[in-house]
Formats: sequence, structure tokens, C-alpha cells
Amino acid sequence: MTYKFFTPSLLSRIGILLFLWLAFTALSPNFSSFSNVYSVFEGFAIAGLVAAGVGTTMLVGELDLSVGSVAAVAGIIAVQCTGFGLVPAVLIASAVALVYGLAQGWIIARTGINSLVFTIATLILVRGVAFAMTPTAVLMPMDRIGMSDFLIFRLFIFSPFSLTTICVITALGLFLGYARWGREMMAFGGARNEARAAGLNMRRPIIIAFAISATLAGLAGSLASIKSASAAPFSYEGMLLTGVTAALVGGVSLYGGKGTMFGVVIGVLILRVLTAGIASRGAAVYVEYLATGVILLLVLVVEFTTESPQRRAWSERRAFERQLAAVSVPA
Amino acid sequence: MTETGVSLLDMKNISKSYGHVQALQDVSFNLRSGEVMALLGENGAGKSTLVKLLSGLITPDSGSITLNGEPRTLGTPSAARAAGIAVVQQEFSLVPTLTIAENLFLGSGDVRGLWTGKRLANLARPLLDTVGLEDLDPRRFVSSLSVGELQLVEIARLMGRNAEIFILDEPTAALSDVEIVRVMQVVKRLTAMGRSVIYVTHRLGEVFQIADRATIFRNGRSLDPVPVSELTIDTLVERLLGRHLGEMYPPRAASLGAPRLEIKDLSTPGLSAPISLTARQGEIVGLAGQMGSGASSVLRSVMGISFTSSGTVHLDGTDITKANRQKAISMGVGYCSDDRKFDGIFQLQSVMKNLSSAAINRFSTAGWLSNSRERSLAGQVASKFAFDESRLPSNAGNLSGGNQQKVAVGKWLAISPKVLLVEEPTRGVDVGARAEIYRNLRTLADEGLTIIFASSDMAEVKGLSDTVMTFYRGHLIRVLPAGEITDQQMMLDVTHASVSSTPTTDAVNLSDEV
Amino acid sequence: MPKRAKLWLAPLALAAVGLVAACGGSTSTSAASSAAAAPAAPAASSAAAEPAAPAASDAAAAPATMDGGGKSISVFMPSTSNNYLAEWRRGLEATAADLNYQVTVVENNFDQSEQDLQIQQALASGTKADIYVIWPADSKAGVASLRSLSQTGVPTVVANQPPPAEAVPFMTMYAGVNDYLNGQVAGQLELGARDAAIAAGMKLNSPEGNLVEIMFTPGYQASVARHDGFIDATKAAPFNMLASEYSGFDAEAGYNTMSQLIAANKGKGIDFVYAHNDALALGANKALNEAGIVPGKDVMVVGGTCHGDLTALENGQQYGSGLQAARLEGNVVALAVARYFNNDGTVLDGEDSPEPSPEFPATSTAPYKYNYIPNPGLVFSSDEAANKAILDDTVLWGDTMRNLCTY
Amino acid sequence: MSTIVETAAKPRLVMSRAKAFNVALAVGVVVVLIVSGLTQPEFLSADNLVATVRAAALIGIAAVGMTFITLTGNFVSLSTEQTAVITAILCAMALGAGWPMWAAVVVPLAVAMVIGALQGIFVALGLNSIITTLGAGAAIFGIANVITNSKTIQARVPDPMWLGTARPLGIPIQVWIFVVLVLITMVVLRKTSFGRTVKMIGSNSNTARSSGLRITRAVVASFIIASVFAGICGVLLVAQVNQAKTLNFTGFNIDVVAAVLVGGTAIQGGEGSTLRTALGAIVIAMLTNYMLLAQYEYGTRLIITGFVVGGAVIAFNWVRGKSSS
Repeated sequence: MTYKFFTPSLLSRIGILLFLWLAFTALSPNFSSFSNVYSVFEGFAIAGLVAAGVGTTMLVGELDLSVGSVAAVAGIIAVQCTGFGLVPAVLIASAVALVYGLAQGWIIARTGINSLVFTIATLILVRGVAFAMTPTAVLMPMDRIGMSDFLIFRLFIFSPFSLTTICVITALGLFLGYARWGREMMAFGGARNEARAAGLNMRRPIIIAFAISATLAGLAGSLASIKSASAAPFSYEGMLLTGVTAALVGGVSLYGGKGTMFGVVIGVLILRVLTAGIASRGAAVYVEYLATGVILLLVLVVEFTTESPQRRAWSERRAFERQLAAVSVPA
Repeated sequence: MTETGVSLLDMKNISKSYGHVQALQDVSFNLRSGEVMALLGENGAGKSTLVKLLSGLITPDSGSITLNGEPRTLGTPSAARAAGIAVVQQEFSLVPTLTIAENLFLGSGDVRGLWTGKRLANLARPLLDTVGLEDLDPRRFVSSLSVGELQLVEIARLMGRNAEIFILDEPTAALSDVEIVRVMQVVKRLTAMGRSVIYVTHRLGEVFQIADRATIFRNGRSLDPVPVSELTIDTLVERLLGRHLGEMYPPRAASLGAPRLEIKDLSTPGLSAPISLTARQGEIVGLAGQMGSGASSVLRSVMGISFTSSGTVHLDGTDITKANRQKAISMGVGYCSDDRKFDGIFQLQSVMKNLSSAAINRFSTAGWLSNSRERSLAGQVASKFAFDESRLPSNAGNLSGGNQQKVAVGKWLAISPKVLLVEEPTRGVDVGARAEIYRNLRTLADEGLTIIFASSDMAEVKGLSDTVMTFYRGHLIRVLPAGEITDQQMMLDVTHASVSSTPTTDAVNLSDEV
Repeated sequence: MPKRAKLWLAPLALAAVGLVAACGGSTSTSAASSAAAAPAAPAASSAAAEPAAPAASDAAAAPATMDGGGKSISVFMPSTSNNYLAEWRRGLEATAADLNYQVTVVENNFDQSEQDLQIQQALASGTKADIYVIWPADSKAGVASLRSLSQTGVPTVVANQPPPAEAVPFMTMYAGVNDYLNGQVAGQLELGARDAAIAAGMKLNSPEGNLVEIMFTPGYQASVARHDGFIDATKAAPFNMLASEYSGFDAEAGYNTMSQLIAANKGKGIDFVYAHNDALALGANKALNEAGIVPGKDVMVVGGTCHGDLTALENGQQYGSGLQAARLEGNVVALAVARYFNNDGTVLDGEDSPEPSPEFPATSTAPYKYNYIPNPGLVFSSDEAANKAILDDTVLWGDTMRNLCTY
Repeated sequence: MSTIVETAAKPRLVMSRAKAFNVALAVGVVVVLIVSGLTQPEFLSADNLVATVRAAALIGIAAVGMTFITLTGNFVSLSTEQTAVITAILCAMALGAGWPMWAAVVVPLAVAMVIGALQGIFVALGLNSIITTLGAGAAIFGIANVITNSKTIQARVPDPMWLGTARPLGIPIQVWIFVVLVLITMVVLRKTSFGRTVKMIGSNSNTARSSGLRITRAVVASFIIASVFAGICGVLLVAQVNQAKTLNFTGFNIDVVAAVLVGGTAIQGGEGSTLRTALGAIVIAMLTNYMLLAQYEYGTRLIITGFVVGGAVIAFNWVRGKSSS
């Protein structure tokens, strides 16, 4: 059993994606037009960044719930910093997010608190920071509105925004697949006790994962806000759910260690095709909710049935170990 | 087997206490280069404290450690690693989702930057070769390896970190005999390369096979190391317990009652051919077999855990073939798996709740629990299984391995069972607690309970059972009264040595474990 | 245990991050002065209302002279899982159908970035609509999208909330509610309530009368606009404002906020309540009743946007309401579009703030830059039959208030 | 011949864990009360305290229900909000259609029960609870929109339902229901074999299975309880405001989870109590109420709430680590 990239579970997801695409094309022929592909990729740009970030925390067996709030704060910072130019503004906002992510990761690694629990607190807290930063509710740098043009400038089916996302996700995928620290994160997520016994630094993977998720959320929030030429403190609340859903649909396990960035990409594309397809049919948003719910349950069942019994026994065993590990203090 | 090796590690007058509990008291330990030092002792005698100390997880309260003639402190795991001390974990430290090569370098920091398959494979090759895994592809996922291979990969990893002193903590506990042979060969190879090995084990037979000297711990104190050549099993046990063991195994049943559990032509996943067996009231049936032999499949099938494809199971004449677990339990069948941490005990619950967990119905009326009935039920179980009642309120996870095992097996008494099915009744349990468990099981059988257990420990099967059944690869090989089967025959059966010629003579000797 | 010792650092580190972020914020917020005095309504807007009432056939008999000839209106709006938006959409579609316009709607889930995308997609597809209507997802955000729509040369109508002054050049016109006006109407109603209270011999707890204001959620521009309108309308004879509290949109939120405000101001006493919509007012009424304070007798409650449960208006527990109807907002958009095409794309400067009229407006003249809906304030008394009559007999643009307020 | 040589003295610490949690929460409540009473005298008025508990009631009821799911080791339910919404809508529709009150309450709750049971069965089959409830929540919300056509549903009950406005002994009925449900669930968890099973599953589901405990039944029942309790919130809302729409209960999921966590229930299951969850909900409500009285800015309020939730989970984690290490 050597490395197989196209596992049955990944192939089944690609199948779902193709099916959705063909179905919508059949319903409305111009669904496959360049412009639509372009827009699917545009949507992919934001959701992809968030899903990749949240997915990374899921890969190490944690979950960062604060991404939406972080994106909102980053968006506000970026919009406020547009005076320095687009790239510096995005970099500053992402850097603040990075610092935040490092701090959050450090606390989680240090205290050993379940991140699902801890980030519920930061989700509230950081949202509060967003409100505290914007007494006037919505920020609009009208004089610098032209900046958004660059982000939606169209290159074939891509824009600078979607290209940025694709580059970032590719880099992240390579990092997780081939860099020492990335492999350590996968090892850590896959089998925490074993990784500890192997002498792995038990904090680094967590800190890196949370730094990545916060940075990518910050990047997504700042780019999206500059693109909208506005930032509001209540923005991006739905980002978390989209990100988690996409990662799950893409085959990232909530228990860690299982999943690839390519899977995340497929997951995001499935959701984007669904959203674009449903919106283009003029249907109400709640139809999308229904469809997302069905897709999630479908993926769940597919997962459940394609997983081999040994693999399942192994995940059960590991879930059990995590349960035990969660109550003991990390070394 | 270099008796002349120079002293590599010298620990003198080490003491360590946790609160007011003295774990190590004035302990001395000495290891020469190129030797295998067996480290023996019951659970709680201080072995694991010493191992923790050597691996840098804890620091001693007093005493000195000298390594290669230089005084050392091993305050942290990384300091211990840097000093060349490596622990081959009892619970494996390999990550199943990574490849062998990746695992070899995980946590070492030796290979920085990019981890591409080819680069790692090239680096991994020589390491795997040294532990006799020449034919293993380093790019394979660890999840596809057998337990023995895992252990060897683990050793290879430590080789890669230039470890001088290998601490093997019960390396063979979960291995089949064939794999044990492989591990032993590698241990010999290590010493031939001048590395030293501290070999912690409960299996006394292995001491004679592999160790040069043995250090015995008793109640937090160490005895002077003794060359193995000067020891016999009897003297070893005597030193270990500080007394004569007497009979490890209680006498067999004088007479057996009526047939209680009748299995006819049972076939289930794990069995290659249908089997039949009849267990009588008061009888202890031992199913001997290596991992994957099908011995435990029989138990799991009876319990309704795994699917029974054909055949019948009758309990006192009632057909329970199709019974699920709850039904089986209500009929008076108890089952204890070989992995107590996984599904034997509730580590975070009190011993009392553990003991009563299988019998909630017996102290509840229409769904309402009665605390007093629960207490008295747990008290009865505790006294039957020689369990200290004052421990009922403590969390099961805080008990020693032996006591945890007693909880895992003993809790079934709460259902007043007719039949008790046990896999590996004494895995990872020290000698003293073993004897106690054997005695308890025999007492229960004498009171009329039927016990069927599966074990890969041949001595245990022979010593405890009234009837022995041997299994090999899904086939029932032989059924004999325990008194009529020889160690030799059992070992041949379970390794199928009579047909295949793989096992060495070493394997046969392993059965003389206490 | 030395590891635990540094645990207290954790909250500190968090605080530091928060502080850094907050400082970054406060320095530059001042730079981003929001000019925007213009009123706007919230996206996840106010109101809620009754389902029932026969979903009111749109009595909107549109002027027959303005046939759209099947021109296409492309609408970008947030989710109709919000009942106000759903009613708005129905109003728009009904009038558009009467006037022979084709409507396509693209919804987003109150997500500005999603709306940006949808607009980009629409623009990239190359097939242009004859006119665009955009209801910005995030309050006043979405300027960039408005701008890219305007750059296509296709006329663009902004709905529900006018853009800030700087973005006005990007829009052809605005059609919808005037939240500032809505606040003013409420202010005038509250002034009337004070007169009525004094006339009825109600003892005020302070000479000006103690007032609490219950607003929408924080960050909604409509709250700001309504608050400003209310303050301006009562500038001459201000109330003693005890508290101005953010709440939510539904009755439960109104109830919770009010019950806590009652407790908080027990010593001072509350005479007047201004709730930004009638759902909040309904919840506030419940809380007041429970506390033994009878609305309409001990305290005067005024609400904003009208909303399905009209019992408080009928039984006189709510003194008055600024009756803003979601369907009219939809009607007025389609109407403005038709007037625009009927006059070859002429848009007059200034604003059109029509008086409430029973008939559906027959104007086919050119639209104005700002086309508002009528937003009458209705006063209710203790006479239930009379109150019901007000609701049933007040007809606005061809339908009764009761029907308009029921969605 | 006992051969047990063991590190003693652990049991005492472990036994005190539950007590330590209760003490921690009680200390938290007292500190909040003292500090707030000193700085905002209105805070301690009986009316205000009742209003605060009333404000905590709905979140508290749902959180008490969700505690069962958490105790079984299935983390949390992310469909609580949507279940409450759809129950409220069905209840309002039934009342609007002229059904008698008992039927308008019982039938929607039965639907909530079915919703919970379906999710419970999925989870008991081995599917991940987070994904199951996330998907179910999305689907339920979609269905809620379809059946209401995005309109507000009016209950049209001429007189306010007593279920919404009654105040026996001057205390709102919601508070009574809250208290009664907390007491019932406390008894259920401590005194029934179902409650025992729930905790044992959360402690180690594999051992629970091998001990013959009825896991499927208990997990399904836990989801039913959580779902029905969420449904009760929906019914109470309708009783209170006479109407329902899909946007009610926005943000409810997070609030409910926060209450469970501030109550110190172990997220991995097996340990926790509904009383503590209830206290968690009340602590959050008191904090919110205090900050409202003290006229804090909205952003500041969120930041402080975040700190309190974070502080609580850090504190509980610390207590837990101390008593189990």
C-alpha cells in the first residue's frame, strides 16, 4: 500500500463535482461559459482561502472557529490601510492576522485546551474588536475605490484574486505534503500520541496550523474588503461555516490527519458550483441551504460506506485516544 | 554476549518519590556496553520509574548518573536523546498515515527542508537494512505493517538517531512468536554492533534467551545485577517475588458439571473451517493461538460481536446463536477483550461504576438506579475478585495495570454470569497479579462458572485450563485435556511447525514463561 | 507545576492582540470619515409581519400608459429568507409584471463578497440587462459593485438604502424607503403621544418625559438614520432620553431588551418608548405588561416599520406607528424604472417624497434622483373598533394598511 | 496476598473534581454579583435578576438539552437553532389554523423529536455528529423557508397564551420551565440508568458497548432530548410573541454552545452536569445584563464576553488537568 493520490473517496468527490457541473450545464447551457467559469473561480478565491485555513487546523485535529471574525478585522485594517497601496494594505492586514494566529495557536498548544472550545471565545472576542474598531459601522475609502479594479481584472478565467488564492493553496498543499514541518503537522494530526513518542515538538504543529488559518482568513478578508471597497464589522459571519463545510465535503476529517489540499479545492468547487448554479437559476438562497445540507449528508454517507473496516476501526481507536488525551495535560 | 564490556551507564543511590510515595529508594543500576540487561519486577516495583528517569521525563530526587564515565543529568527527553538513550515504546510511536521513511525521520530534526519520497527513501534504506527489513519499501505506509515490523522500524528509527542505549519496554507483549524471533535477532544484532539494551519484560523465558545479566526491582529497591547464566526460572521467580511462588496456577477442577455452552459447526469471519466445542459447568477452556489464529474469533462470535455465518450456539439448551451483545449479557455471558484500555474499563469513572457497568439492570427498577444496591453489588464483586473495597471510589484509570485488568474481568461477576469469555486474561500484568487473577478465575469455575479464554501465552493456557484447544490460522488443530498436552505439542500446533519449518527452536522455548 | 505558572499570560497575550488591533482601528477610523448623512434602511431589515391576510392581490393598478415592452430588470439582492425582503421582491415583481418588464433576481446570503461575485459574473457573461437594481448586501457596503455596474453604461437603481454621497455619481437613481423620514415620523408621533399623555392626565416622571429607544442590531445604518430623524424631529421639545439600546429585529429581542431596561430604570420610570420597528415594540409591550406597566395608559409606545401582528395597534397598546410597507418599496422600484424608460432616461434632480395617496400613483413623468415611498404615521386610540377601522380604511397605493403590513 | 504497590492519594483529588467545578462556577457567579452590585446598584434588584434569568431561560433550556449530546461524547449539535425555528413555525401555524393549544404544542414537539431521532440514528450509526447536525441544520432551515414562503407566521391567538406570559408567584413561566427542566435532567442524569449510560458512553464508548449498555438507544435519546428542548424554546417563543419566522433564533447555536462550555462540561464527554450548564447560561446573561446597565459599547461587550468565556474554559481546563494528572 504505497501512496495513492486518487483515493476512492477523492474520486467520489470529483464525481459529485462533475455531476453538479453537468447538471447545471444541462439546465442552463451558458453555465459552462468562460464568464461563468471565471466567476466560479472568483468565488473559489475567498471560500478557498478560508477552507484551506480551517482545513489546515482540521488536519492537525483542531478547529479554528474564529476565522470569520479575524477576516472582518483584517478587512477593516486593510481598508484603513489602503492609503499605503493595495499590496501593503493586504500585507499589513495579513501580518496582523498572522500575529493573532500565532498567539492563539500558542495559547492552545500551551494550555492544551480543546480548540473548538477556546476559539468559541475568540470568535466572540475578535468580533468585538471589529465593532470597537468601526464606530461608524461601515468603512468606505471612496477615494481609493479604483483599487478594486485591479482585483477583478480578468485574465482568461482568472483574476489576480483567484490567482493569489490558487498560488497560496498550492504552496500550502506542497508545504503539507513535502516540507518537514508540514509532514510533522500531518503526523501530529494523524496520531498525536505516536508523534509525541517520536519526539515531535508538540506545540509547533498547532501554532503553525492556527497561524495559517488566521493568516489565510486575514488574506481572504482583506482582499474581499478591498474588492468591495468597504468593510463592515459584521461581515464574514458565514465564512466559518462555508469553510468547514467545504473542507468536510473535500474529505478532511474532523479527527485530523486525513485529507489533502486538493480535496479541499474540490470541496470548495463543489460548493461554489452549487451556489453559482442555484443563484443563476434565480432561486432563493434557502434552496442553497437545502442543497448544501443534502450534499453534506451525502458525502457523509459516501465516506461511511467507502471507508474500509480496518480504517474505521483504526479511526475509532484513534478517536478514543484523542478522547483520553484531551483530559490529560500535554507534556 | 560480551561479558567483558566496559561499564557504560552507572546509576548510584537514586531515589525518587511522588508526594509521600517512594517510587525508587536508593536504587543502583549498571549497564555495560554491548550487553542486554534484563530489567525485571512486578508492576509498581519501580521499573517504569527508572525508564522514565532514563528517558528524561522525570528527574531523580537524589543520586548520581554516570554515562561513559562522565556525570550526567537527563533532565529532559531531548537531553536523554542527546545522551544516546532511546526508548522503544511499548505503545508504538509510529504514525500510521505517514510512510516508513517519513516515520524514520519524524521528530529527529536530521532531515531539514523538503521531504520528497525519493530523498527520504534513499536515506531510509541503510537504516532498514540494519534491522533486517531489507525487503521493505520505505515508501509504504506504516498502517500496512505488522506489529513486529512496526517494532523493527521503531528500532531502525532509533538507530538512525545514533542511540547507544536501547530501552525495550515489553517489546514482545503484542507479538506473535514468529515476530518475537525477528525482534530477538535484531536485539542480538544491536549488541553485536556494540550497542547496549535494557530489556524490560514480564516474560521470564525471554530473559534466558536473550539477556546477559538481569537486574530485579522489588518494592522500589534494586537487587544487584546477576549474570543470567547463574539463574534458573525458580531462582529468578524467587528473587522477583521475594518469596516462593508456590503454585502459579491453582489446581484444576476435580469434576465438571453438565454441558453448559455448546457450539456446533460454528463458522465466522476469522475461522477457515467450522468448529464445535462443548464447555461444561465449572470448566475452564483455553483456546491457544497466535494473533489471527481464530481463537478470539470464536469468543467474539459467541458474544454476538462478529457475525456468525453458520452453526449454532446453545447456552443450557437455549439457542443463542443470533443473540446480540445485550441479549448475550442478559443470558449470563460476559466477554472481556484483550485491550482493556480500549473497551475494558472506563478510565475516568470510579471503580464502583466500572464494576457495576455491565449490570445496570440489576440495581435499577424501571430505569431508576438504587445507589445502595449498586454499592452492595460492587462490594460483592470486589470481595469475590479480591479487590480492595476502599478503592471503589477511585478512578479506574489511576489503578495499576494489574488492578485495571482485575476490574475489566471482575466487572462481569456483577451479572452473575454463567459463561465468561476472556481474551488474553493477563496481558501486560505482572506476575503477582497474574497469579491472583488465575486463582480468582479458578475459584469462580469451582463455583460453577464456565470460562472460555483465548490466549497466545502457552504456559497460561496449559496452566489454567481444564481443556486446551489449539488454533492455527483459522483452523482448530487439537482438543485435549490440559493434563495430556505437552508444551512442545502446543507450540508446534499454534505455530504449525509440524507443517511449515519457519519457526526456530528458540520459539519453542518461549513457552516456559512463569 | 512550573508550566502552569505562566498561564496567566494567556489572557494577557489575547489582550495585547486585541489592543494592537483596536489601536490600529482608532487611528484610522477618524480618517475614514463617513460622510453619509443620507438615510438608509438595514439590509436584514426591520419588520416582520403577518402571513395570513390574503397575500393581497396587488391592488396596484399600474398606469397603463407605461408599457415596458418586455425590457429586462436584473436584481441583485440579499436573501428572501428574510420576510421583509421576500415581500419587497413580491412587490417589485408584481408591479414589473403589470408594466410588462421581465425580472431576474439573483440572491445572496447577506454577504457582500458573494454579491460582488454575482455582479462580476453577470457583467462577465456579456449579456447586459436593460437596467440593474442593486440592494446592497452589507448595509452601505457594496460601493465597488455599484461602480462596476455603472461602468457598463446600463442604468442602475439602488434600492432600500441610498449610497453615501461619494457614490451617488455611480447610481442612476434611488428608489425605496427614507429611514431618516421614518425616524422623523416616529418623532412626531412621539411628540403627539406626549401631548395626548398630558391631556389624559398621565403623570410624567420628568418634565420632558422619560424615553427609551430600542434600536436594531449594531452596525445597521437604518438605526443611525432613524435615530437621527427622531432626534431632529424632537429637537424643539426633546425628551429625556434614558437609554438608547441596540437590540435586534424580532419580538423576542424587543422583549429581552425592554425587560432589562425596565429593571435598569426602575427608579427613574419610563414614560415613552420608541422602538425602531413594530416587532420590537410588540416585545417591549409584552415586557411592560408583565412588569405591570400598561402601555397606552402608563407608558406610550411608538414603533417604526409596520409588521404582521397588528393587535397592539388594534387594542391601542401601541400609540402609533410609522407605517413603512415592504411591498411599496418593491412597487416604487418598478415604478421608478418604468418612469425612467417612459421618459427616455431622464432623471430629475432632487427627491420625490409623495404624499400618502389611496390610489396607485399614476405618474408617468420622469423619476427623481431619490424616489421615496410614502411613510405615513398613524395614531391609534383606546377605541378598538376605531383602531381596526383605521387599519382597514387607510388605503395606500391601492391596498389597505392591514394588508400592506401583513407579510 | 496483595501485590498492589501503587501511588496513593490520587483518589481524593479526583473525587473533588466535580466539586471543584461547582465551586469555580459559584465563585464566578458571586464575583459577578458583588462587582456588579457595587458598581450598578440596579443590577441586584429582584426585578432585574428575574429579568436576567428570564433572558437566560431560552438559551439555558436548549443548552441543558445539548448537554446530553456533549455528555455522550458527540460534541455539540449545530442544528439547535434551526430545530427551534421550525418548531416555532409549526407551532404558530397550528395555532393560526385554530388547533387547540395542547395540540399546537405537542405536535411540533413531536416533529422536533423526529428531527432529533433521525440525527441521533445517523450519529449512532457512526457518522460524525458535527457534520450530521451541520447538514441537518442547513436542510431544516431550507425546509422552514419553503413551508413559510419566507413570511412571518402569525399565531393569531386572541389572548396571550398563558404559556408565554403567566407569572406564577411573580416569576415568569419561562423561568419556571427552565428550573423544572434543569431539576428533571439532573435527576435523570444521576438517578436513572439512561443518565448513567449517557455518562458512561461519553467516558468510553467502546467499553460502554462491550458492557452491553444500550448505546444506540442512549445516543438517539440524547439527540431527541436536545432537539425537543430546542423545540420547547421555539414553542415558548411563539407563546411569548404570538408569531414565528425563519430569522428567529439567529446566532442561537453559538450562544447555546457557549453556555454549555462556560458550564464546564467536558467537550470530550462523560463529565458535566445540566445544573452547571444552566449556571453557565445565567452567568453569560448576567454579564450581558450588567454591561447593558453599565452602558458599555457593543464592541466592548463582545470583547468582555469573549474574555469571560475564554477565561472560564481556561479555568476549567486547568482544574481538569490538575485533578486528572
